[in-house]
Amino acid sequence: MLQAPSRDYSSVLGLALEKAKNALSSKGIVFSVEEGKGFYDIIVEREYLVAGATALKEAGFDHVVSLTVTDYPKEKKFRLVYHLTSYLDYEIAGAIIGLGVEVPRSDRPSVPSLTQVWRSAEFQEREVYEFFGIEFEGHPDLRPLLLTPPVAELRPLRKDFVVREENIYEGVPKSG
Amino acid sequence: MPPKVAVKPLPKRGGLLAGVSDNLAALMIGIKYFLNPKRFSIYYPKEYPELRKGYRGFIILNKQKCISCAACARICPSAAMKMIRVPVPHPKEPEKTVMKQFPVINYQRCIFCGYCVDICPTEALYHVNYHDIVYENLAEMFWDLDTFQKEPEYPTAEEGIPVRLMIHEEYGLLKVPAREKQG
Amino acid sequence: MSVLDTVASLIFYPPIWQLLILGFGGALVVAMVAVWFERKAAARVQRRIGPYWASPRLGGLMHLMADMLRYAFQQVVIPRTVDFWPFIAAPIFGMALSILPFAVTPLTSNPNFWPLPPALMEYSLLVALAITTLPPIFIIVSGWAANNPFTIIGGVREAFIILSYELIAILSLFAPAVAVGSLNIVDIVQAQGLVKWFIVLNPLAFLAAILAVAMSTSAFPFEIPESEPEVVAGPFTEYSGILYALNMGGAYMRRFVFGLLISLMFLGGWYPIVPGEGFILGYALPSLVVVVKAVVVVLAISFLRAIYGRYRLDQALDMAWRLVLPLTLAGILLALVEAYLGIF
Amino acid sequence: MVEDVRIYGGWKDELGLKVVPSKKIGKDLYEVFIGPQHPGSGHMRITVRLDGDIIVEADPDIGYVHRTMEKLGEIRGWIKPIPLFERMAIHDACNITMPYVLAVEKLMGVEPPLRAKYLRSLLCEINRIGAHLYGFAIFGVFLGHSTMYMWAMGDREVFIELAEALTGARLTHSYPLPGGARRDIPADFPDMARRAVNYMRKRLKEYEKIFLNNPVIRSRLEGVGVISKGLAAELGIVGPNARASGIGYDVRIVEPYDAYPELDFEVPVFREGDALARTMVRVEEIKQSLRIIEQAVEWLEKNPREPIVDKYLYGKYPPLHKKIMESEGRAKLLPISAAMKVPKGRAIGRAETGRGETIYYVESDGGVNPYRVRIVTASARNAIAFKYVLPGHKIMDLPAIYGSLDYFPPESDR
Repeated sequence: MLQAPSRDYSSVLGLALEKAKNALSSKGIVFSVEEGKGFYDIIVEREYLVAGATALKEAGFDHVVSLTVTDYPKEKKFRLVYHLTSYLDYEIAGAIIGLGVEVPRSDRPSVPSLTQVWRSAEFQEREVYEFFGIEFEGHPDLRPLLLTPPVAELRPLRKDFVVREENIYEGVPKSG
Repeated sequence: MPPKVAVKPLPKRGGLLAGVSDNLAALMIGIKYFLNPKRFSIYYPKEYPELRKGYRGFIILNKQKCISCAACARICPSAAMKMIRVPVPHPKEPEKTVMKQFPVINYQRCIFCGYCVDICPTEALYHVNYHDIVYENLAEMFWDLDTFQKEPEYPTAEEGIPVRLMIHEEYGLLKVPAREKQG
Repeated sequence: MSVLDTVASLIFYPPIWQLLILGFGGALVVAMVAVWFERKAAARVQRRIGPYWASPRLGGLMHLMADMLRYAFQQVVIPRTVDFWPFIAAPIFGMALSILPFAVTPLTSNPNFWPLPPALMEYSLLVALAITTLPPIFIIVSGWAANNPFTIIGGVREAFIILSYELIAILSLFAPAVAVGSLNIVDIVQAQGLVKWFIVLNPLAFLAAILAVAMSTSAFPFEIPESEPEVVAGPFTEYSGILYALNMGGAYMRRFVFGLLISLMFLGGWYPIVPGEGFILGYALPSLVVVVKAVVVVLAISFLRAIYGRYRLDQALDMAWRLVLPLTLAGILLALVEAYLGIF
Repeated sequence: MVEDVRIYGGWKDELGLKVVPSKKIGKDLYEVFIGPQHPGSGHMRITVRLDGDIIVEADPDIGYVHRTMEKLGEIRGWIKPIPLFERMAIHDACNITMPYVLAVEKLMGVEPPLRAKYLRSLLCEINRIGAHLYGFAIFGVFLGHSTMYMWAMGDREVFIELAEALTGARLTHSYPLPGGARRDIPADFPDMARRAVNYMRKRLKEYEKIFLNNPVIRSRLEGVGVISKGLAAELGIVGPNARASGIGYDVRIVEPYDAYPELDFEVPVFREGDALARTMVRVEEIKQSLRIIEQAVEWLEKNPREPIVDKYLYGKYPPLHKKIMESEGRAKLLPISAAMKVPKGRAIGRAETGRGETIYYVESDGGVNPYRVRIVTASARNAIAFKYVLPGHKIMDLPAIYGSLDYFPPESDR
């Protein structure tokens, strides 16, 4: 249970990062840390993803806030980050730590699913699957969530899908 | 004083007595409002709400102030504004004309966010305080430069009585006539 | 005897008069007023205006007329998947049976104006109650015939509700009969006289009867079979046009019939008017009093819509068996005690 | 604290993720499609499989009002998406755009002045009350209580009127901007706000009588749709729904933004986790929001007016803009903001919207458009609850659970 007085967010974030680092290095996982504004991303190699997730869950990061995927067509990769935080661990509650992996960009990229670790990732993984076409191995129910299957085939959030916007005169009937 | 978490117990209600009294309380409050509804409905076309000054209604162009900077067209989130080139008299030599850019607006797309009014460096655009105008066809909603400079006719005002909704402690909103009756 | 006389005698032949003209026509008007009142009262409680623009001077009463006309001329869409004859027949039979109790309900003590010969009126309460239990069966039939998940769930819910309210309605309306010792409605009303109304003498049975009526006619908080958020319109989901109007009107008719019975059983019937001779004193005035009392009951039940939400099915059944049934039995016990004390 | 989850026809596992039915099921399940064209649930569908009257499987099918917010956010510059993002939760407009504005502020390194912060918090709380009242209204419809619907919708009008006086628009305020707010309060605003607060306090007592203490409504809510603390954390439930399960998590406490660190209010938490607790959390939150409005209005009235945009931006204002700011209290946009560039970086902005925590992940590559905007709204995270909470309940409990979760499809579908 969170208590008054309100705490300084950056110190909580620092504490959470330390905790996450300790949890990962105790399992012998290699990682690199990237700083964002208001959060840290811990990037691991693909084979460490499930082990790292289990370690972080044990360290108290109990749910996924956002499964953030960014497409970098120039570098030919997807950056896939599970942004995590904690409800039940008072010390680190609210601090956002990302557990990320870089996926090579291809037609059918795939990563191991973390739904078994965090149930809260289930719908977000389905969402990423339909928008980016990234397949999650071992996901219990991998179907498109928001889009219909033909639209999901277009992988709408990849950078090579370009939105065409109508101009100001479209929709204006010619005669008065 | 910083905010804090407060754990509260859920108010429990049970037993025959509470059941009877709660039923009666619900019935009484119903009957209270049945006798005095305290309603604030506006009988719209017969009455219409007169909106405050500063309401973000239709946007009108004051052509004299426009400096053709195109900021309004660029900030428009729904791409409803567009700059067109029209000939205007040359400022120094009246017999010559020069081409100048002015915005026009497509009200099919306008979302009344007011960004164009706020970005205009010379206050050439302004809001009027009404928005409920019906058009007979879509083409009319595309305003050309002449229409854009005139405040549109407001037929509701001709048919109805203006009223104003006042926030009231007892009634929530209270309908009051917006103006004193003439005569 | 001219044709006109024949027609007149046919119209004023008591069963026909009471069943078709007063029963159907009157009930239609009452249903209209009840719906109007329901909407208007709910609107007042909810701080809005309600029906208004169709006839601002009448407070929007014409809205209901317009609604009826709309239903009458709306296209009746019958899906291909339904069981055709039961689908068509159920609302018609339901409506017909809803108004049938009028045929056995005397509205005056003057035997000239009873709908049935006096010998047959001996068991009028029993017959009226027996008929009121029939229409819900056709709601279940319509739900089943429409062949749609929502209608079937709605129909099953209706079945559950019937099982619990039927007993309560019959027992609670029998309480006055027990006290008086007669199944003749006229006897019971006469026994009540000017002051000894059962609403005062036996409030328990009265409360149970009101609850049973609310349940049987799907009034709030027992509007469970047609519960909108889960089952759209319950058994009536697939209906449209006049058939839908018959279904929905049937509920109001039943409510009115029960209202008549309650007004006769508990509210002193035609008293304070003592029926005399002639059409005006012997029939028109007393029946008007009965109908007005019935309308008050119907409107009071309609008013609950503005106050209550909807019970869950199991909670409604729970309430019926655990709260209302004991209440009814207590009411009958009270009636027995009153009979023993010889109040009547 | 309610630990055992009441379900029919079987039992749930420890956390409540799986329903173990008591009798063998599988062949005679009854499938009912609730939605999308359905009076109870617009804009979404729940495929419910019934064993008799009991839900054994629920599959929420969302996305009927998906509007590609994330993709459109990538092509319209930095300011223009704000009116777009508002459309996710139209009655919660200031709250839902707040995290985006906070994230962009973090990237730009601008900080609004205190007065702008108070103004933004004021509108956020007005919006929060509006959102909760809207939730009550829909809840009333779900439970067949039309009076609650009309009352809540009518009283929401009072707060819409307040917001209109402040921003000039009833619902689509487009009020916060990176580095400030758009308008200062009009002169008669403090009085209006105080009257509205007093009125709402009286009305909440009447709500209690007709709705919250109404025996019929209470019996529908008590012990229904229980989400235990563990299950809430596992599913990542947010906002009032999590706070009803005993999780004291609120962004206004965890990562305070705007004027919230200076305001005196409580975050109400209940332990029961049932539909009634979720409803009561919202009632208590309305009370706290009223307190915040009072305090913010008092602060705004007491302190002298100052420019309501960031100092750096204000320094670039031409004289006409400064004059308008002083006379009308209206913040003008600089022409540069139509095509401004934001330094490279990644930022997460979050705020407590009416339905819970909303997160925007904004990535900039230093260009005129955001490189990536990831939006996770509260409803999007609560949607998973349908799948795991509904099984084991009667089908008549579905509206009570749906309504108490205060799920809003347009917000979830984005």
